[in-house]
Amino acid sequence: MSAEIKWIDKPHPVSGVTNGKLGIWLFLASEVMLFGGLFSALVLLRTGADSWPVGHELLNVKLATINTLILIISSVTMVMSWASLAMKNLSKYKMYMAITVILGFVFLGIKAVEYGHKFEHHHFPSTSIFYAIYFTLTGLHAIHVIGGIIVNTYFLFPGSKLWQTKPEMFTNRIECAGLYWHFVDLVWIFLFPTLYLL
Amino acid sequence: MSATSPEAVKKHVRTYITIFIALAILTVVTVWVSTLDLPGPAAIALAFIIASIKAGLVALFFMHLLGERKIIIAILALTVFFFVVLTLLPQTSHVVVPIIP
Amino acid sequence: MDKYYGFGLPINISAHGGEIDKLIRIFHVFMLVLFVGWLIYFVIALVQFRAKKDSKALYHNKHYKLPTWIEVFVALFEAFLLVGFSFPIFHQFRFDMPKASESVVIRVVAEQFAWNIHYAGKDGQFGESMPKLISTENPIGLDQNDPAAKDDITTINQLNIPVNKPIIVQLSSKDVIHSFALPVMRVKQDTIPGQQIPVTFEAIDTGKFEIACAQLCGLGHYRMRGFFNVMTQSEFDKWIDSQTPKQEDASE
Amino acid sequence: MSKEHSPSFWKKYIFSVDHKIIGIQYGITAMIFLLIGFALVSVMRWQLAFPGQPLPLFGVLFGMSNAPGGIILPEFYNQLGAMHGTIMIFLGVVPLGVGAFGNYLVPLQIGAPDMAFPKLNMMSYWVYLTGGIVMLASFFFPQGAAQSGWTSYPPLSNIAPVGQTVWLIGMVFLITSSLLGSVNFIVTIVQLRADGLTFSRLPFFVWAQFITSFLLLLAFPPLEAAGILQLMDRLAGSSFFMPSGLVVSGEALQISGGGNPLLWQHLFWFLAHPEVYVLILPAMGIVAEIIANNTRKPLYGYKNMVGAALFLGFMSFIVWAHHMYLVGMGTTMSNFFQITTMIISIPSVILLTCLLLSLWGGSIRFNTPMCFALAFLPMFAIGGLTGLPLGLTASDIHLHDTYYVIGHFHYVVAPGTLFALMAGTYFWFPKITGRQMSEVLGKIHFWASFILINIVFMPMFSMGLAGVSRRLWNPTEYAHAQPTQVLNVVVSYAAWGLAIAQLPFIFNLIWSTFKGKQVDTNPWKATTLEWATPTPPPHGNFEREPVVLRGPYEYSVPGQREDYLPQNAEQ
Repeated sequence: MSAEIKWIDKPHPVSGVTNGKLGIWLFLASEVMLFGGLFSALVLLRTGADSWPVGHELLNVKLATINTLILIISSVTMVMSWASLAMKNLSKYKMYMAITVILGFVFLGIKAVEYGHKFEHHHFPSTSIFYAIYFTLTGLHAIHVIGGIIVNTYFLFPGSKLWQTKPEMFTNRIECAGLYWHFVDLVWIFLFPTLYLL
Repeated sequence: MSATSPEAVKKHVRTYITIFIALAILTVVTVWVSTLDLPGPAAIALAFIIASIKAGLVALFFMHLLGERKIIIAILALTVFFFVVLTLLPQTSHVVVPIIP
Repeated sequence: MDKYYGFGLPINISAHGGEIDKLIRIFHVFMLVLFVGWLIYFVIALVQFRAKKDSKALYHNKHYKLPTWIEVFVALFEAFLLVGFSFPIFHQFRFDMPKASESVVIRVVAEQFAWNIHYAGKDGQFGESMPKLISTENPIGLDQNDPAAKDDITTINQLNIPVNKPIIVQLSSKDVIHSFALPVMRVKQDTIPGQQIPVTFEAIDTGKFEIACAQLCGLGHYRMRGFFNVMTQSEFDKWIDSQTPKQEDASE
Repeated sequence: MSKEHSPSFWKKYIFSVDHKIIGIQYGITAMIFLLIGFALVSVMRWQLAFPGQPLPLFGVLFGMSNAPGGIILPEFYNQLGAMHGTIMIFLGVVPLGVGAFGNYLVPLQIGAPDMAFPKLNMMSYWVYLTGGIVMLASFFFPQGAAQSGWTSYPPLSNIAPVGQTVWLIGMVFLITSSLLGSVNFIVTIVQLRADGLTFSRLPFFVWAQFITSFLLLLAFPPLEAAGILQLMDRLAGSSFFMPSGLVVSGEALQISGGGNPLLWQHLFWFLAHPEVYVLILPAMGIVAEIIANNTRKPLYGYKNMVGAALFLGFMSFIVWAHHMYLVGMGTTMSNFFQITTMIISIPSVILLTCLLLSLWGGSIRFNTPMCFALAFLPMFAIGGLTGLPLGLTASDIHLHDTYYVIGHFHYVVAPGTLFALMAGTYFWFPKITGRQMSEVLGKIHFWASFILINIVFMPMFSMGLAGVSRRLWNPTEYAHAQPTQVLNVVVSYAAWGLAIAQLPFIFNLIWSTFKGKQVDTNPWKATTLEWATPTPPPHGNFEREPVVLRGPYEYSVPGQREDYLPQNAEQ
């Protein structure tokens, strides 16, 4: 009775991207500004403070390095899951996506251990500005990781039925979920040195 | 770029592995650099450069920004510009107290 | 009282306030001229081109040169006001500090709903004040056993200054952001807790005026009115003497 | 997505994914919030005109804690002030301008069947409504709603009662809703334009929504970051905005200190300045459409207007600190922001001049939407011009935080944006309902509102010059505010009159929906695509995919029988 919304599965002839990809990139642009706001807060508080504790004395750099590697590996398995879909291999896709989700949980686990150590030593956001901005930044990042895990798990189980009906549309969706996941890893790549190493 | 032919994707897989190795090495390097306790600004600059390289690798290869369409690059360029404006915001906020002779 | 205040700018008794008034007046003349000009065109266009029985609208209308020239003139005039008036006046307002020795330095600590005013007293030295000493009798936390604090004078909402003498007010706040405003002196400066910001002015006329709070600071924002009296130098000295706490053992 | 079976009432009207139903939902909700905001300020006007005297009739409704015996307490007055600002901007004007008009018209004007992500569109409405309910609920929390102004500067907002936390949570909802909405708009405008509808043939209204969406997308997240920081301050006891050594009413605060109150101001104004351009750009879009249609001629300098609007959107990100000239920043910073503020006034002048020149050589029809659109021009001129003395630091010293500022931004928002939104309602009402709103009631509403709104806001400039600070519960405490107190009384009566002047509009809106004069699908003889759909447009909008052959404002084309040539009409 009426025209369907186009360019959901095929890229737009002029702009060359599907609706979903343009949408996810715009959403990531707003996320860049969100973390940009918090980074500028960190820079302002740090330059304004007369004394700023040295990162690696207060925070556990070993755990954080492991966490960085975990997120990088999960980025790789994420892109591999997309690549195996491009090679029309659903079972490989499921394997890689499962690893990505598991690595996400491992990351959260390590984060929980780190937070546990802090709370035991009575280091709360209220103890000092450094801990406050540490908890806020890593906390918000962790919430984004949780969001990513939920989306990936959806695509691992119920979402993959779409593969039977519209494989190409499903591949695009996985690519968008991948873009989000890589962005979450990218934010951590900046978070890790600014909080832990400097 | 989404559904490219399987052979091309095989080639991609090799690049993903090399990129992963590069990222892992850079992580270790950035941690090692922090143990050298260089003077403040140098440490910050170096850490920022390494982080930018890692971020660039993830963005260009994993997020397929290499060879991405013009509109996505335009949006990202606009966002990066305003991100820089946002990070320069702290410089504007320091209260400047005049010296009384 | 009403000869000071009216519907327009209040009386100006500040040495440098005149330039600010001049800028505000130039702006309003400029705005009036532009607005009336636009309005005249607007009315003419509406009357001349209202829809009549057979009126046909123009499809192609040539690019009108005049409006572009007006826009260029407006931009240039704004640039002139910016560089000619605003840069120098604001720099003078914030950074042209007189010599501390030749001026009266006063500390003003804003708090929720009053102005604490702290004079250095005869010795010209401010006593130490620490947040932890703050109590109801000692609102700015003056350290009593600090020798410099012996002759310091603290008042609430009572700012007395001598006329024709540069004044430096060191502004800070105990709790939230207030804004120290002297409408008749064309002075306004936010008081940021955790910061001490000096502001300078010089009165050229005596009289009883008021301090206003210009930034929302809670439920008592409306009643943060302080008294601002400009006296002759002799009256000011007499007032300082009367306020200096009597020394039992006139040691110095 | 056409459905075989007819969708249930719930699916069709309440949880609908059709951009038109969502547009109407946004419109009705936003207009109700505008009424609520207006009611709040009517109560404030009583206190400003007759300080300390009990408010007759309604006074007792507010309860003992807010207005004992009808006398409005200062803290309740601050709640009214803060919530008036928040409701009018975040729950009234933006959702009406972007949510209602944008959602309803953008897909129609670009020839698309719906928005790119219909479910996301529905979600952004319901997240907006949740935010609105949370904001209203904040009144009923102990010690009432947020009371540190719509700008809620810390440390005052950090030590405010629990209503401030509820305000922050409400804001997070509203920001998320606007963010999702802007993603939807940009993708729709870029991807779903009909064939032949290049960017240079796009109606100016769609351009305005496109730029507004970018402003929302990139400027809102820093405020969300600031909101998260303030929530951490209030709930987790951190002190991002609390410097050390704070003593509040006698005792020192037990906080770690080391924070900086200016951080909030910077992040807040980094959003709030693009936000004020989000308030004005949709209004400019609506006025441009109506002026082109009712002068029966193409807009003057369409390309200049689009260029000026793009430049305005870009510059709006680097002017924010002109709201903070007096926090003690140095001259390097204040000079930079003065220069960018002067530069940003140029595109506004260009836009206004192009709209004014579009009248020259036209054949102007004075129907109600055109009256409102024409009134927008001088009113926006006053609003823009009075921004100049506030934009320069020297004159801002005296005028900062006075009623001059209140007069300035209300002239831009009230007779500016709200008049344009009213014009839009009269103009597109026939497309939404197939009936026309009554011209007689429209003219009554226009002339009453136009005269009264000027009596409300013009005196504020005189009070501002006299140095009367804003947000005062009782201005008569100050000697310099005594002479202008009579103006407060005049303004209050005019404000209540303005409230009554809206009744014909409300009646007209409701009555005409059912009993208005039936009209065909293109009563105003307009050229843009939304008039090419049947009235009211069905789900999926167009029977045949429209093909655009020419620009948006082809009026009085020489050699044509009719004086208008729709964008998709084959010759």
